[in-house]
Amino acid sequence: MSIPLWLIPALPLAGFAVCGLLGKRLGKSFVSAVGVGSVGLATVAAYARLIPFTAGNHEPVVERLGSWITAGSFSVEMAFRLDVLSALMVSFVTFVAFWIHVYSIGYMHHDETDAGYARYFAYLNLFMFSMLTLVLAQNFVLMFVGWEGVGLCSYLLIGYYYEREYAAAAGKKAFVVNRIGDFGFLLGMFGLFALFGSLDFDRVFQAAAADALRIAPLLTVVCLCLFVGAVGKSAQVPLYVWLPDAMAGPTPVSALIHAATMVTAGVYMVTRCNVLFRLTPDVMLVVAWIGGITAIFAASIALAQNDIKKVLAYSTVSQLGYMFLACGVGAFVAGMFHVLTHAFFKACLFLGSGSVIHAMGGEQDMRKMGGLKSKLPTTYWTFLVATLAIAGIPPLAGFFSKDAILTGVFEDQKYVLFAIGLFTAGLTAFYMFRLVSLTFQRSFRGTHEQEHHLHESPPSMTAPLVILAILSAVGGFVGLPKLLGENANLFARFLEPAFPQIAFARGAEHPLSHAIEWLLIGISIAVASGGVLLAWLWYTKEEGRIPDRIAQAFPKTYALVSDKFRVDEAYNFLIVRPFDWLSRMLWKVVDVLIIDGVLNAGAFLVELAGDVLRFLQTGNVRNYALTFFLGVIGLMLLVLGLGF
Amino acid sequence: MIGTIPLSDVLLTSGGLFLIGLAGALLRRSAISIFLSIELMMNAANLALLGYSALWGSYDGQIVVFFVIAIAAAEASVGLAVFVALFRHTETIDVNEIHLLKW
Amino acid sequence: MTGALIQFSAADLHAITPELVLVATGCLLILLDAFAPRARSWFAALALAAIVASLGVLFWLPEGGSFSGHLETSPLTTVVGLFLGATAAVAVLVAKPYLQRTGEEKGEFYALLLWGHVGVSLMTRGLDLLIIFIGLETLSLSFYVLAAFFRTLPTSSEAGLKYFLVGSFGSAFTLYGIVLLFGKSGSVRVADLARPDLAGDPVVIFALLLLLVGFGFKMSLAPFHAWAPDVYQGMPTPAVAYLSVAPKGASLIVLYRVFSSVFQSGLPGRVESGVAALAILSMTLGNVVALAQRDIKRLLAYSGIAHMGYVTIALAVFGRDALAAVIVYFFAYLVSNAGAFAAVAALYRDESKPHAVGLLAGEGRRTPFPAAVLTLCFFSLAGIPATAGFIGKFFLFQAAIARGLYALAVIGVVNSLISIGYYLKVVYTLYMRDAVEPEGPPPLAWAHGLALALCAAGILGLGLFPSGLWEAARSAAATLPFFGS
Amino acid sequence: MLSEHLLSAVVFLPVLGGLLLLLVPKSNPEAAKWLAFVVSLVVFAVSIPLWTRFDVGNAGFQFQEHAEWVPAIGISYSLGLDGISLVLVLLTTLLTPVSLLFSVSHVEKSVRSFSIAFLVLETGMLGALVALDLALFYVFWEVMLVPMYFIIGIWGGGRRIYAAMKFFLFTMAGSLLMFLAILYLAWANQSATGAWSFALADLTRLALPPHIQTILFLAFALAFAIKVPVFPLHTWLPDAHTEAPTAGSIVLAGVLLKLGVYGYLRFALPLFPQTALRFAPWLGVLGIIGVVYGAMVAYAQKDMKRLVAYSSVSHLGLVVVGVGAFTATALSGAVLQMVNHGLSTGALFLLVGVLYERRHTREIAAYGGIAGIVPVTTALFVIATLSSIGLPGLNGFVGEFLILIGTWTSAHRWWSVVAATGVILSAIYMLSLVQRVFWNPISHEENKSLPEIRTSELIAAATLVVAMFWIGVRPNDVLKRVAPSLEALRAQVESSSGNAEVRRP
Repeated sequence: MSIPLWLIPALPLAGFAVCGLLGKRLGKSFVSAVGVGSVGLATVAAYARLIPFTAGNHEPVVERLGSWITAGSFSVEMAFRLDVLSALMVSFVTFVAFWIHVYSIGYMHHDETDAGYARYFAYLNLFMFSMLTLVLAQNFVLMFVGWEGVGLCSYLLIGYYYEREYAAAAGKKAFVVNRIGDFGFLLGMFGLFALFGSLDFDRVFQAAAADALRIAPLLTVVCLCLFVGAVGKSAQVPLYVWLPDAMAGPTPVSALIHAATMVTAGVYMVTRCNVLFRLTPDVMLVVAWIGGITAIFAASIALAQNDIKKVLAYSTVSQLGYMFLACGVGAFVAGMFHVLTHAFFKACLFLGSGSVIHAMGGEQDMRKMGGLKSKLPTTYWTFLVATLAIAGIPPLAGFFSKDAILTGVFEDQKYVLFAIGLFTAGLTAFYMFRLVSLTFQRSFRGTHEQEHHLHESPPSMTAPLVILAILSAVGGFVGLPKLLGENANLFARFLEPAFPQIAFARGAEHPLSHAIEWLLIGISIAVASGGVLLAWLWYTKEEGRIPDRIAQAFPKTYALVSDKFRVDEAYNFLIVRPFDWLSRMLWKVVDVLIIDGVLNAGAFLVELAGDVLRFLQTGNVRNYALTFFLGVIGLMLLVLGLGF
Repeated sequence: MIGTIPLSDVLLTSGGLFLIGLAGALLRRSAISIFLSIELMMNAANLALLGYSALWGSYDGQIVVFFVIAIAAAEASVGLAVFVALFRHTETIDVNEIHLLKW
Repeated sequence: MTGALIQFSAADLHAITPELVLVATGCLLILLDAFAPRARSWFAALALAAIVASLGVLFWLPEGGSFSGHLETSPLTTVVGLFLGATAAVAVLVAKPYLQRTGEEKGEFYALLLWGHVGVSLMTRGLDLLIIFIGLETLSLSFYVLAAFFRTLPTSSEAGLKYFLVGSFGSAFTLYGIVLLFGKSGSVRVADLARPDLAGDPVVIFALLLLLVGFGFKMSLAPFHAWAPDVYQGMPTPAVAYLSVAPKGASLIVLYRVFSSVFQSGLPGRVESGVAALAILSMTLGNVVALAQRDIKRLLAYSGIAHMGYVTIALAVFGRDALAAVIVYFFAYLVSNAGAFAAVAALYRDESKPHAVGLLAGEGRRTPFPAAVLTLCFFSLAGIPATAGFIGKFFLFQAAIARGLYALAVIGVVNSLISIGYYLKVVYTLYMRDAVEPEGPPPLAWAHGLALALCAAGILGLGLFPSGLWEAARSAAATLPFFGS
Repeated sequence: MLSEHLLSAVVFLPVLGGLLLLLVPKSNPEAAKWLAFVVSLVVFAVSIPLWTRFDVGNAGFQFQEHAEWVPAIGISYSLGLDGISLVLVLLTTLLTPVSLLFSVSHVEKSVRSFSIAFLVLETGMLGALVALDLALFYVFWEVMLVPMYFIIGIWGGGRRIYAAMKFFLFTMAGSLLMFLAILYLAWANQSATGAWSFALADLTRLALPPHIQTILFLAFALAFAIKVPVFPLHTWLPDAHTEAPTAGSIVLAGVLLKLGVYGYLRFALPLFPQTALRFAPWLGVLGIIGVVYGAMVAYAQKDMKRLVAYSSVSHLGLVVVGVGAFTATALSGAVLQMVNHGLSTGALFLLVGVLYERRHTREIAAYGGIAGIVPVTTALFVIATLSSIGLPGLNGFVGEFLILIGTWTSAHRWWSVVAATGVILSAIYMLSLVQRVFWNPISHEENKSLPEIRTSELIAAATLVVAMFWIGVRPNDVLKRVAPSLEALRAQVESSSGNAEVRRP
């Protein structure tokens, strides 16, 4: 109980302040020390709390720092919560983040000025602060602080190379799309407050569980709103468009924010609110389908991308789809499990790609790579491990989590979704090995000077790769399937407290027979290895001739896929341009023409009247006498004329 | 002996004179004749005054008449002076010609 | 009652010492001008002294009627006398350097000013239509001459001609009104009009309307306003400073005096609507046409027409508070309008040219003090709070609202919104445009400085501490017989 | 002595300072600048006790002062301060030195007059915020116009005369009818009780027939709506803000606009409770129109200042929504949001001013990619932007959130749905501004030599930024002072909107 929870996010915040204010003057080594050190300390602090917590009975711990906002009936506290969910998140967020920070030292070192370097680490620390706040929050509002905070950091880091218009635009796009999600999140919070008169997790969930029936219809709307938030943050259809562009940021950022941590915040939020979601089956269905669709949609796009980071980006989107699929069918544990394993192997993949790009001198196009296996051995092997993991080859981490998800889906009798998931698994295996093959195998296709200074990255970069590779290899064993004994799945046991029993809740009523489970495992292994094999055949053995032939056979389809189904163009045409046009109209027509027009016309008429009437003053005194006389007549008529 | 003339006649005459003067003041173009018409209007008033003071048998009206005559005289002198001053510049006292100040 | 005009006592003489002082000084100035031309530089001081002296005497006079009740000495006459005297004093202060500059510093100017001033004060003090008429004519005669004072300027002579012709035309109407009233009441005393049978008599109404026309003419109330712009433009500015303020106030007081004595039981609806019509016409026409003026003296003339429209609302309201409001309003108008003309006198160099507003461009920085006072005066005329003008409008509209004349009040404020248009035009010409005139205005003379300072002080003083004046005006208004209040 | 006349001191110190400035010779502009700045600092210092000695939890008026002004007609010089006015007074006394500090390095033309005008303006604003007598309030309310007219018209930009004129006429148009309404109220009180009075306390006791209430309410509402400004009466604002000198824009956006909402809360609501509640829906609808409309039009702007100006329309629209919703939460949010908007928009105008003073153009297209050249300015601008788009942790979020959630719990849930789109829209227009000005490649050579923010400017901006963080982290410091007064206001309105017995005036 020694270290207060608030300290865990506070440390990176301090790091942010120092790097941001002094970093420029004090130079890179200082910045690295502070930037990485603060996160290191945070990690230490976090584990200092986590270990006793895990050892003890997993009772949630809530530390309140007093009221934050109080106005009228509304009140919210500064309060942090350590329970199994937040413990899980904190554990891998701090860990992965620390190693990515270490990696960044090597990655950012030479190609950045002191100022840029300081800025980078400041942002990264600020991100850590926000992410940890998000995770440790005890109420929705504080969670939203972190939620928007990570959004901000992602904006800043995507736009880190601000002088590139593409990067700046991508940052803005990310923030705006996230804001659309946050709009939903806000409405969701309002709804919750209207329903339960509080936004404190415990209060809300207990109250919800208590009188489930009464609130069900309204709760559906609320949960939908919350899910919109998750969709935005976790890049699901239809709001996924920002994540591929987000690759404009430095690669470690993609690894940390756009693969391992931030993007999974949506899944975390849904899981955190599992009580609410379980009470609203319709929303669960929506979640499941959105997840499934995203998974297969993004995977199919990944098939035809040539930018190494783009492939990984779409694969991330697809994997996040998996997680939501899991949540949607009530297999929250599986979802969180995949969050964990995905954090390891996807971080590893991104860092690996970073190492490649680093070696290639900034080149990201896989068509210009190849044969790097020999030049970058460490990178290659770690990358291979992570790829096998994501492909779902046993006994690597990805296999277990993905299998758990598919089982969950099947258990829930969502057979169509199961099929989709299975197919996506195959696709994943295929496009990932396509990537490996194009990048590391076959012969080098780049320019000579590129080839000349190909070199393995410094240890500060390879060390994280190795560690993450190991984790992606063995990480899965914490969650062995039930087949191997009731208590084999430590992970599920650990998370149990997060999923209280609720009246009317729907769950796994009908456990599957072992036979079926074995069958499912078999199928998924088969599909995965099938994908791997096909990719190897087509790209390594046949040197990509077959795909080319396919592409030539269906040029339109191929173009469509490689153009990401032209979704951005569609949005641009349907939303962005009409918006521009409308706002210009409102300004030029309503403001200038109508409102000001009317007023100016009025003023002008008065002026005109003056300009006309002044000519009554002819200067001829006889007219004056005449007006005088007419005035008299008029007055007399008015007063005496009628009546009397 | 004025009593033998009914008041109404006096008033009608006075009113008639006033209107004639008014018409002159509005229609004539020479400043002098305009002023003369105005004098006529004033004297119409004087006539009415006399009639009324006869009616009330009080001298107030007649006293007023004397003042009015005096004032009219004063006005005449001032007016003519102004006309002369103006004539120096414009060589005319036709008010249609005089409109430096307007609009 | 016959012969009452003839026999009078020392007390009666004492009662008109204020006027006598002024008349005598006027004569003295004429003589000095003829026989001691070297003393000219002292004329202004002399005139000023006379005005102050007559004011002093006015304050010490015992209240009550004199000349067997043909001349009034009352809180009303005292307060109004103060208003008139102050106006005259400002006019003299403005005149001194102005005449020096134009080389026209003559005794006549001050003499005529003083005599005109006598006429005005007789108008306000007279309880007798004849005295009122004599006052009116004295005023007119002096100012016909003053209008044409610059014999070398055709514009000045033309102003004289126009003022003279339309003026005497107007007096004829006034006179006929008086005659009819005498015919109906058998007396020229205002008090004798207070007969129930008269109040409803159409002829009496007709006569009163003729008075309204005649004095409305002096107030430059539309549609009897046509003379004002031309005359203001051609007339020497100091004289305008007086003419544009004092006679207007006096005329409205006279109208109030006569109306209140005839209509003991309130203004008949038709008369009220007639007065209201004049008010509305005057406000609107004045403000709208003022927008189109390029010459600042004409602009001020039209603004004056508009202001007479506002204050005529108080005649339509017709009550004690309304009369008090009139008095306050005219004090405010004095400091604002006379101040404005004082500033104009100080800001323009050449009297032979029209006083184009454009010539003021950039004076805000080149001659800060007069420009600042002019701005202050204009804000006061526009009725911006913390200035005297606001206080005037405040009590005026308060009275209108209390009488339930909402339409008039609303039209009034809408008009003052329009008026801001042209007042601000001048203000931004002063401050927000760059100078066009190579040489600035003549150096500020101490007398101008004093006049401007007094007006500025008056504007702010009244604007911030109106209480005393309001009390005084209330008690003064009590002098006239009023129904109800 | 100062202790019991604290309010008067705060209100009139600026004007006294202005008089003091008259003694400074014209030839010495530096002295004038600094003296004015010092004076405003002193005013701020003197106003701090208002905050510290303010009796939290007391809903009534504090630091009250009362003196006869025009007893004959019941006008009194009575001042008082409650939570609502307290925060706005502090905002005013804070923003004035900030603006003057900025102007120190940027006003060249007739500096002394500028400083004097500014101090007079401060007195006008403070007076209007603490006046408890309608006549007195009206005086201060109008007095504000004059210095602001000159500030815009003399020290403003290209179309300054047009803008100044428009500003003056618009505001006047509104307040003149309010003037008549005030006179009517006083008279109604006189005929009902026999005593003249313009005191708010007396006039609220007045029970007027509904149709009269309606007319008077509309007169008041118009005046305040123009000041806020509520759509469609807002078109004076873009011109005034754009043409005004930076310091003018800061105070205009920071304080003057708030006086509209303040006047509505302080006068229109208590005086005409029934009508006010009846018209609240209209208010809310206009508010949400303002939120969306202002944001969209802001997005279309090519001129930095205009963009920020229209963002004010959007933000104040949100405040109006909060007032219309009239729940305790929404009201607290509205009041807090007024302060927030003052800080964030003030900072934005200040920083735009920083750029303008260096490049002498407000065209967005003339910038781009300057983040690397002026990093500090960029950082400050981004923080101000985030505060204005309501990023949690900064002040803007708290106000927005309270208004929206308070509105949601009111009778008009859908308002808050529509108004919440402002969250998206504000991000769109502000971030595209930031991108086009600070990010992107450098498109203009002259920007490469853009000098970085000056110390004086930095201090001015930093002050505001600190305040943003402070309110963002500890909003209760403000809220707890405001809440009781708002509660009292609501109680008053709710209760009196019930009774229908009418004393005919």
